[in-house]
Amino acid sequence: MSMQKDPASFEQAQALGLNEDEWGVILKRLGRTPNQTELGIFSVMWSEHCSYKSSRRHLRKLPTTGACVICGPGENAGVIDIGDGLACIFKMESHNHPSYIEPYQGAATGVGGIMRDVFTMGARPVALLNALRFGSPDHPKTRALVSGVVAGIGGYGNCVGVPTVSGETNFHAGYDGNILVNAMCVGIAEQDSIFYSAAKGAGNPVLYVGAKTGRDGIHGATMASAEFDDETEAKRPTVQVGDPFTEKRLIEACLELMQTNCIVAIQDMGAAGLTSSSIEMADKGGVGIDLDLDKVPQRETHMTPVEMMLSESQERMLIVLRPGKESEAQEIFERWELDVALIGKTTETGHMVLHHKGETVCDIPIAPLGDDAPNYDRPWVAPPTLPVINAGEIAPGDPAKALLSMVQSPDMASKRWIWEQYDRHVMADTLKASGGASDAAVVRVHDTNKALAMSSDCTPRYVLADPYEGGKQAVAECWRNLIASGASPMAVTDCLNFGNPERPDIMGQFVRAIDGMAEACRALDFPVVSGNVSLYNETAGTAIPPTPVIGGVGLIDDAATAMGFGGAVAGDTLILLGETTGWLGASLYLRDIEGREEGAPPPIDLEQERRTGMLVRTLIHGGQVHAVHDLSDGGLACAATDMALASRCGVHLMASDTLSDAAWFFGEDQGRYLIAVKKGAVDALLDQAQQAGVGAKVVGTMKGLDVVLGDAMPLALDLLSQKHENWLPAYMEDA
Amino acid sequence: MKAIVHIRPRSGVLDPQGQAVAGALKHMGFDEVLSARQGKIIELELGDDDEQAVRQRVQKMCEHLLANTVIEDFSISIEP
Amino acid sequence: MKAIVHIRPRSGVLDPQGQAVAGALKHMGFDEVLSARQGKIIELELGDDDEQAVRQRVQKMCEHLLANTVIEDFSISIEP
Amino acid sequence: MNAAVIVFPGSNCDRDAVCALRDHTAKSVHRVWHRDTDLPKVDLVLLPGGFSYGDYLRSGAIAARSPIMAAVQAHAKRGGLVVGICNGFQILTETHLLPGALMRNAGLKFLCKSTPLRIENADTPFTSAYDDHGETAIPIAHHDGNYFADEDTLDRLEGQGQIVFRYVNNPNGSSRDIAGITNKAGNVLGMMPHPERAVDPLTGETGGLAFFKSLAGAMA
Ligand SMILES: Nc1ncnc2c1ncn2[C@@H]1O[C@H](COP(=O)(O)OP(=O)(O)O)[C@@H](O)[C@H]1O
Ligand SMILES: [Mg+2]
Repeated sequence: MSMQKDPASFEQAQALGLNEDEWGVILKRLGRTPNQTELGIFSVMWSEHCSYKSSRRHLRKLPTTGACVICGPGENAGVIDIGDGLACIFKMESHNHPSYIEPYQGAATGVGGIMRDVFTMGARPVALLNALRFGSPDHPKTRALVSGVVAGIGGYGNCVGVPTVSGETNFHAGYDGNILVNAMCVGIAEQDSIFYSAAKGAGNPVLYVGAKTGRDGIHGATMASAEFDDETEAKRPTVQVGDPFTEKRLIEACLELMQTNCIVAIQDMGAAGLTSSSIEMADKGGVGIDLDLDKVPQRETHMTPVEMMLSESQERMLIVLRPGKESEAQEIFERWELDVALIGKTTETGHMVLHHKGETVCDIPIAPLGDDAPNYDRPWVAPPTLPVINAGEIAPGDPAKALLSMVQSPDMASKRWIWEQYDRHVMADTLKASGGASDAAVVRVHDTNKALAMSSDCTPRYVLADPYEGGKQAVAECWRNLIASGASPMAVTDCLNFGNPERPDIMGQFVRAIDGMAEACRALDFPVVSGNVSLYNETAGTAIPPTPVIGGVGLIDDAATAMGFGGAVAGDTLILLGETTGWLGASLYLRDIEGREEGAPPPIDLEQERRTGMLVRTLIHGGQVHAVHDLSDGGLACAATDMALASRCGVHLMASDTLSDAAWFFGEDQGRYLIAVKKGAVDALLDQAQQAGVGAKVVGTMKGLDVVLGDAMPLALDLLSQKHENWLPAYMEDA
Repeated sequence: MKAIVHIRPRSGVLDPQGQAVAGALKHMGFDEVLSARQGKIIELELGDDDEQAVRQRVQKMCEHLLANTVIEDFSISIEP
Repeated sequence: MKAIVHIRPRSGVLDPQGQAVAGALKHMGFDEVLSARQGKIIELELGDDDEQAVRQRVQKMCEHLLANTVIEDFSISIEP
Repeated sequence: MNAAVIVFPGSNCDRDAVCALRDHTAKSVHRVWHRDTDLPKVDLVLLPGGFSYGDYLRSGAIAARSPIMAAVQAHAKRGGLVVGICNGFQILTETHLLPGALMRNAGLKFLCKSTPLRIENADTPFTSAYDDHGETAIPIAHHDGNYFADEDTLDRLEGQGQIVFRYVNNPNGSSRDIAGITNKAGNVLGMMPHPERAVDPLTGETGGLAFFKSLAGAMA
């Protein structure tokens, strides 16, 4: 049989990242040596990216169920119930490595990929978010990476016509060699037309739609181990180029097809393209699948079976149809001028069988690909516990000087230069987006009074200092941001960016961060419904700071009640909710003003977090507050300054009689909110907080046109605004 | 002296622009169009007269700015 | 047969891309750059062998789609 | 009396335009596919924003050669109202229903922001509900909004009252701060800002309400 042509060797398997045990399992299951095509398929299916072999057992610790959950992890994206027969479908994913190699296309295709995960389930994408981590601004590559990544994200999302509503951007030398580009997509579907990937039933036609297949993004190792000949240069793996125009047509065509009764299962072709999409659909459906590779629309000539199976060409989908629906489906894609081809059918064999030029080039049982997939319990060591920094030991400084410096520090400076390149309003349902003076973006559910709030968060400083507390904090901050926008937090997706899991210290970060996330998700009733793991983010033995990004979604029943931090007016009293101890360990102040990246991060009392959040929600719903802002990087002073700038009104904050200025104004104790209330409402509100068991303290007043911290020099709003706005454009234009 | 830099997508790299152009031409009745690729031309006026040196410098400009060699090829021609 | 269409901004028309390229090159130390203009190249593969006819057809493609003569000039070269 | 919104592959503000027309002109709105060759009986044809054909080659160029455009041209010639917003404006210049061209923004970046506009001519079917020489604010979201025409054309536009909207703070390098123009007959308008995104206080600005109010009057 031709399957036995081109047998693979263990050395080739090794070159593709498989170890001796994994090779042994393949031999045993096949009862023979795999050929090159089969080896390629095993190698990608059992890669870290597809098999989650280092992370699977730990991810299981995350809570994934809850009253709102319709579909948790395991499908293309998570699905939650938002009432009225509607569902919200969302997920976050990384495109780190491709974005470092080719920032524009890497970031663009990251956005394209995450949108496909969402619309493949039947949702119309309604919002995009992006969480970006770049190296130090001084690193020679940083500027070009920022410029390319931002242009790529905008270039793709703007063209497809889905608003990019929020994100976060950090700079740190720890990302010099490995930037992080994480994209999140949120979509809305009718609950009775959600599509899954299980291709149940044999004899159903398999339809390929979208762009043609080229040699894009085929695993470098595969090509490196291929025979060397004159064509090697021409065949070398090519960077994936995104085509948002095709994506847009694919969205419209797929959503149109979903209105018919044609689809058994549908899946986008993401990592490992045709291989993983076909195997996952067959595996979940408990069937086999036969594909005729000659029918696959091809962009290039002389593609080999393994090249076609591993190609990561973008903007492609695989659909299993009900028999007899072939022409109805094909007509829709033809009208949208997309490539479409019937390339095979599901079978009863339980095998994946591939035909190419009259030969059978692959015949492997599907179940073992999943059942026998490696699942490692990698050794890990508990991260060291860092000392708690005593705020009293930090030299007193001028808080006004510190504030002025912090508002223009790379992490705190306005990211307007970025988000003005994103269409934030297309679809005409964006209530609050980047720059909209809200802790979460808010997007109305089309033609209803409801809205979804969404936010992405992680504080890598904290996670590096203490992965467990840092994991908790990422979840809690996301929850807090949703609360502050007036939403009821519903569920999260995550994107876990770490270094090499084969190093016990890195594995320790991973394990403990998940423990922390799991605890916070459980305590806050904030289940994880989808996510993505990106490991091996390291260069020359140096790993990135551990960065588990949390993307949360919440629901606002009446869009008109969405809250922000720009509504404070002169005369309002500022009340600080939550407990303040003046925690400076691992704070932005300690890093940016004192130049020290030290100490344990602030701990979180999740019970208290929940109580405080519920009180804030009650106050917002009761119409008792003009503005709400959670306290995060830079503490009280930075939150109050945000409020002042957004409200175009000065603020006077009182000093503390027990804490130093640094600790009081810049400490980063968790679980806190700053609220602006009418003067006459203060006493009642303080009582209400006391009854709810939440610390509350009057800390200042909105007035004038300066920000005043205790006895320090007043800082004019205009000056603060100018410094805050100028840093990034000045940095980017200094090419 | 004048240098003309011609930048085109590397072979094998997807060229959505070229595809769209070919599709549109066919729709307009230009059936003989088999395919199209779209590239860039950058014409530089240079205050330097030594062809040898100019070529070397423009090569550098291409590598450092004008072309994205991950996805593009370039060629240079010099005119007096 | 292959046709290469070269499209450039008309003289007198602002060329922000070309200006940006020249500015960036100067900033990078390529002081000899006096100016830059950025245009497009479209390479067409055509299933037709008569050079005369091809040239005429491509001229039409340019007028009807490939170039916007309000802001662009074009030139055509044919390769066998 | 009613309106048609043309949908090209890559249009992405078609739904926004349909909703704004429906909610703020009280007219019925048809969506018309770009491959169609006939328009339904309508008073107004709107070419929406987006990235028709990915904006490949030039913004609006390929869409301008779509089959429906012959019918749009005929409608314009008959004196019917035509509005092109953003990508629609680009398509109208590529179709030569409007003079000039829209080039890459001077800053070379896509720009999405609120822009203050001056109403230069309130005596048009598109602007009658605005104060003449008053100001409003409508957001832009484009990469190619830098309006170009030769000096003679620009002088003619000025002289004939064809400049309808001007930027107060030119964001993209447009000649003479032009944000929107009409044809000589005054029945075809192209503008880069998105009035359909500025009709609801919940989503931000309301500078587009008077635009749709004007249209409602013109179609009555
Ligand atoms: N990459 C980005 N894309 C879009 N918006 C961004 C990006 N980076 C930052 N922003 C926006 O800048 C503002 C400030 O961000 P951030 O400091 O992370 O907020 P917070 O600390 O309140 O969570 C937010 O409105 C956020 O959405
Ligand atoms: Mg916040």
